[in-house]
Amino acid sequence: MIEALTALFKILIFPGFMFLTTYGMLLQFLDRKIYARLQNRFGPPWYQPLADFLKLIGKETIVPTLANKGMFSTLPVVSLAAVSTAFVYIPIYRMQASFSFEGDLIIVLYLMALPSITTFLAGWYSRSVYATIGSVRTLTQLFAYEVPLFAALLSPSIISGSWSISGMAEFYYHNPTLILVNLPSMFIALISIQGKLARKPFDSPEAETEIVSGAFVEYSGRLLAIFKMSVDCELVLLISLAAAIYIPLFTNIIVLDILLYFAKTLVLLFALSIFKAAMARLRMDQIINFCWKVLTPLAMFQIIINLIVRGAL
Amino acid sequence: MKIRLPGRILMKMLTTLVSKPATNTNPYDATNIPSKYRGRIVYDSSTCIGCGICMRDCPTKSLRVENIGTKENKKFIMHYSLGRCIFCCQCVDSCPKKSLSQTRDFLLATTDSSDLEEIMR
Amino acid sequence: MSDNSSNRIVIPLGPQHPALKEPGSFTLTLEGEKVVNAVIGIGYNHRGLEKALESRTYIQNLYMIERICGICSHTHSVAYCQAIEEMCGVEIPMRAKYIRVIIAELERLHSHLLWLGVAAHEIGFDTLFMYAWRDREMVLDMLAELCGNRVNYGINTLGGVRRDIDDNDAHEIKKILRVLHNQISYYLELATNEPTLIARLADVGKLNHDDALKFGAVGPVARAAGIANDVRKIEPYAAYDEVPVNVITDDHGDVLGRTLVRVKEMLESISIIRYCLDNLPAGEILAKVPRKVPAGEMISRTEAPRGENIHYINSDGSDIPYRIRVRAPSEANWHGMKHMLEGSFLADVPIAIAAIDPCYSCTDRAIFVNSDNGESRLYDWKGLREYSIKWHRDRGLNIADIQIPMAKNYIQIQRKTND
Amino acid sequence: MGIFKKLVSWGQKKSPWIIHFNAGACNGCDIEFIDSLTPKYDIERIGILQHGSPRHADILICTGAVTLQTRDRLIQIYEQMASPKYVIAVGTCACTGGIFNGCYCVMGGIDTTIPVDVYLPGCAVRPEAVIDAIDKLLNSNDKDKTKKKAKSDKQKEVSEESNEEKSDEQ
Ligand code: SF4
Ligand code: SF4
Ligand code: SF4
Ligand code: SF4
Ligand code: SF4
Ligand code: SF4
Ligand code: SF4
Ligand code: SF4
Repeated sequence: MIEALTALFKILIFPGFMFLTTYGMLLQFLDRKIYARLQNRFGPPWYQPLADFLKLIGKETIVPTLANKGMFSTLPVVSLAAVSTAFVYIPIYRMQASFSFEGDLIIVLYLMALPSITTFLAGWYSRSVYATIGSVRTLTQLFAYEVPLFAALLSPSIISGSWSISGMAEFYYHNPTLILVNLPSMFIALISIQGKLARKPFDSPEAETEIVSGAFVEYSGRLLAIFKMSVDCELVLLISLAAAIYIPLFTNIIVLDILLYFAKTLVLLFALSIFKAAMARLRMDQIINFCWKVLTPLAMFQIIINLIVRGAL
Repeated sequence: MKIRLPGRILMKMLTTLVSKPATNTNPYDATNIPSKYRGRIVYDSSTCIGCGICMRDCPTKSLRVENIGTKENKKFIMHYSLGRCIFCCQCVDSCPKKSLSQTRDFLLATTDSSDLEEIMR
Repeated sequence: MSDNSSNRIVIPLGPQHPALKEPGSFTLTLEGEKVVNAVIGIGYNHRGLEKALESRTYIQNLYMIERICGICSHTHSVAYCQAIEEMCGVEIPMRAKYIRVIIAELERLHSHLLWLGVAAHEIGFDTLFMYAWRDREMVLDMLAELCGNRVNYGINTLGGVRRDIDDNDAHEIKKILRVLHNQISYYLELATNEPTLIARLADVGKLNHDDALKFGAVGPVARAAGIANDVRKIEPYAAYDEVPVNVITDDHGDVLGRTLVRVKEMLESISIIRYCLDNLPAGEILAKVPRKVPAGEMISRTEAPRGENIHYINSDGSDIPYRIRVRAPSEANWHGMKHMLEGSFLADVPIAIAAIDPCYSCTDRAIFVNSDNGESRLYDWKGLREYSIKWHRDRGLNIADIQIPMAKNYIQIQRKTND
Repeated sequence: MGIFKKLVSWGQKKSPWIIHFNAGACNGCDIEFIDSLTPKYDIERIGILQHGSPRHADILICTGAVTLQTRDRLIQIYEQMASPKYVIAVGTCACTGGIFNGCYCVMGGIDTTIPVDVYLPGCAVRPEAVIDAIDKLLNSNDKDKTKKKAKSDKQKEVSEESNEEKSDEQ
């Protein structure tokens, strides 16, 4: 009974859904604030994401007459659900995640693909030209970054010999020098994360100046709020994943570990924000070229290195 | 060809990150409104002679001077359409008696469209 | 992206679209991400301005002309004022001419910075957009300090300018210009070195030298294609005959070239303003111009930030113009637009459109008058028409048999002026 | 008012997303409005974001005298917006038609076409004034707004009548 209750607590409150969404909002705020400050602006106040969310909840939700009603309104929920499910497998305040089993990394990677696919479907079922182009671009981009992202996230597991995120974290905690071997793949992962979240310079799928806001063009009110929420949560998920795999620093004191977790994710967020502000948007063909011709070979190279290191151990 | 790394703007960004934002957090501060700013027009009925030059030169026909007194004892009021005036201040330049003058009022937003027409005395 | 040609999507861009701050509509036929056909629809901003000008006095028109467009308002009012001053035979004071040049160059600065920001925004480089517009604030503040308002300055009037520049202003301006100079040099360096910028700008919206001539491009679009065409140089107006002006050209012929031309022109503008402030002649700023303009007609040209701006004014001797015709720069550049768009990527469309710095406020049909001899300022209607016919015939288009109806009283005036 | 409603209305006050439409302006007001997004004025500071899709926006910032060509599009955008939605007429043109009032293809102010909540005269308006207008809109209480709505609806009817007359003349 108590076990079931703690499990429920873990899933719903901490480090589950509640924590995920709250932290997602906080990160969205920080991201916007840093972005604004990099541009010499003042930036939004701290409660901004919350206000946006509440406002969208209170707004009218329009379903376009041409759109497929069922799909249109379930997709945001699916997206959010996928992200929060995946989050359960990620170690937050200690090496061991709330739930883990051998091979959960693969599950998480697949769950992570779901939001992109829901975005694609959302755009597709909106039946609007901009949304259609946006969704096609989302899918194209998915094929571009998914391979380097997978390769980059899987290569550390070659050395650790464990396919579970918690297992990897534990392994690297005990062998801190081996983290350095993974630095290039961390870099690749960060770039792919940028692509996954459709942030600059890979924001072609929602390029405001070309296709308004891509797949979400027709969304409004509550449904848009859930979609926005799931994008925020995806950011938390990806950053936490990267932090767990590439920066496995733990102290085994829960409070300190939680603080450490915040520090790690904030550093990564900062890197991502700078990345977002420093570049112009790439064209779709340029993105594909870059991902296939630069990122993928690099990731493959990393895998080879890791195999060699593994052999030497 | 030389390989150029992206992110040239990085240094600039980092310096702006630590410096103060350019944002003016008190935009209603009237001190940054230039002294020559052309805002809402004000009217002084005591000097007006009712010649109507302002009406003739106003490009938007926002002014209408009216005599509410008698023929001998003239008293003028000015109907002014704030909603049509384009703040060019041609009327200020044209008025021979300097009865019209410009102010630095520019926060003119209103939720009531009847505010857009006013009578200046 | 498939190459399936049956997979064509037609997308409308505009009239309301985040990339376009003004209404204009582009119907693009896409094959995958490539544009195979572009149909341009303009006229959303048609307010019937030229018609309205015919029912207002010259003084009222001054402000209407300025509001053809808020971005190059000064260039329009200069063109208008100098045409009328010349028709009235009034020579305006030198100081007024210098002030007009200063404001014109400040306007060029603000307009090019605006363009730089918008272009950066179109390619998703928001940081550069923010920086460029932040620096543009300085220029606007200078303009506000000199004229009163940030846009629609209202500084020109018939016979001169309405506000003077005192030593204090001049000193302040020079101080700001120093900061601005550093910033703009930085942008120049950025535009020539930042690879993501170059990747998005180079080879986009190409318009080579011959095409630029064929489509009658003007301003930075033409200069980026290697055509050294600048009214300030070939037909100096206001004080430009005394002020040294260097015409900037570039041979890229693409958006990158246009960017470079604009950024370099900003540096040039700064030195022009400095020169003017240092050599500002003393004296009056206003000459008297009669309310009624003598019958006749006049063409006046100015170099707007976006290129050559032509005003044609026809007076019948009253205080209301008989006809005013404006051929604004953006209009001339529209002709090449379709050519630039077709075959490009959808992602490149906004920047290709933005690269001519399009504005719809003044866009309209026109007759393009290109005088290379540099002196023929006055064309009478007949001459203009003959020129136009010849010009078109040279290019294989015979419009001689199109009769242009002339109003009766117009012919009378014509006689009067010809006598 | 329940706590939830209170929260939502707080959100509405703190997070107005805007969409901008040029219905035939001279660009003057448009560039000044866009200026308010940039570092010096930075309206994101008070939670305002510009959005491209009418579906996402709460406030329609509309500039310019409505020309015959943009009129349908203006109505379309207004209808696409999810309620609650507000309209701010930015600039003299948008309030009454300003200098273009009476031109043959100009309708007049925005309120000839769609209901307007806040009028902001100015030619061109300063970015500060735009911020002030949004401020006034958010702080005018809701009763006020409905009253204004009804009023401008009435105006709309009247102007539609006069338009019909106009088109008859043409
Ligand atoms: S400022 Fe211009 S528009 Fe306004 S009343 Fe005076 S002349 Fe008319
Ligand atoms: S021009 Fe001056 S004096 Fe004449 S009516 Fe107008 S305000 Fe009065
Ligand atoms: S100028 Fe010609 S094409 Fe343009 S709106 Fe007027 S009638 Fe139409
Ligand atoms: S210049 Fe433009 S706005 Fe003016 S009348 Fe011609 S088309 Fe209309
Ligand atoms: S070219 Fe553009 S900026 Fe210049 S007057 Fe025309 S619309 Fe305005
Ligand atoms: S009038 Fe002449 S310049 Fe104008 S569009 Fe026609 S052919 Fe071209
Ligand atoms: S003759 Fe030409 S300008 Fe006149 S109404 Fe017909 S199309 Fe328009
Ligand atoms: S109010 Fe003035 S500045 Fe604004 S759009 Fe109209 S004419 Fe232009």
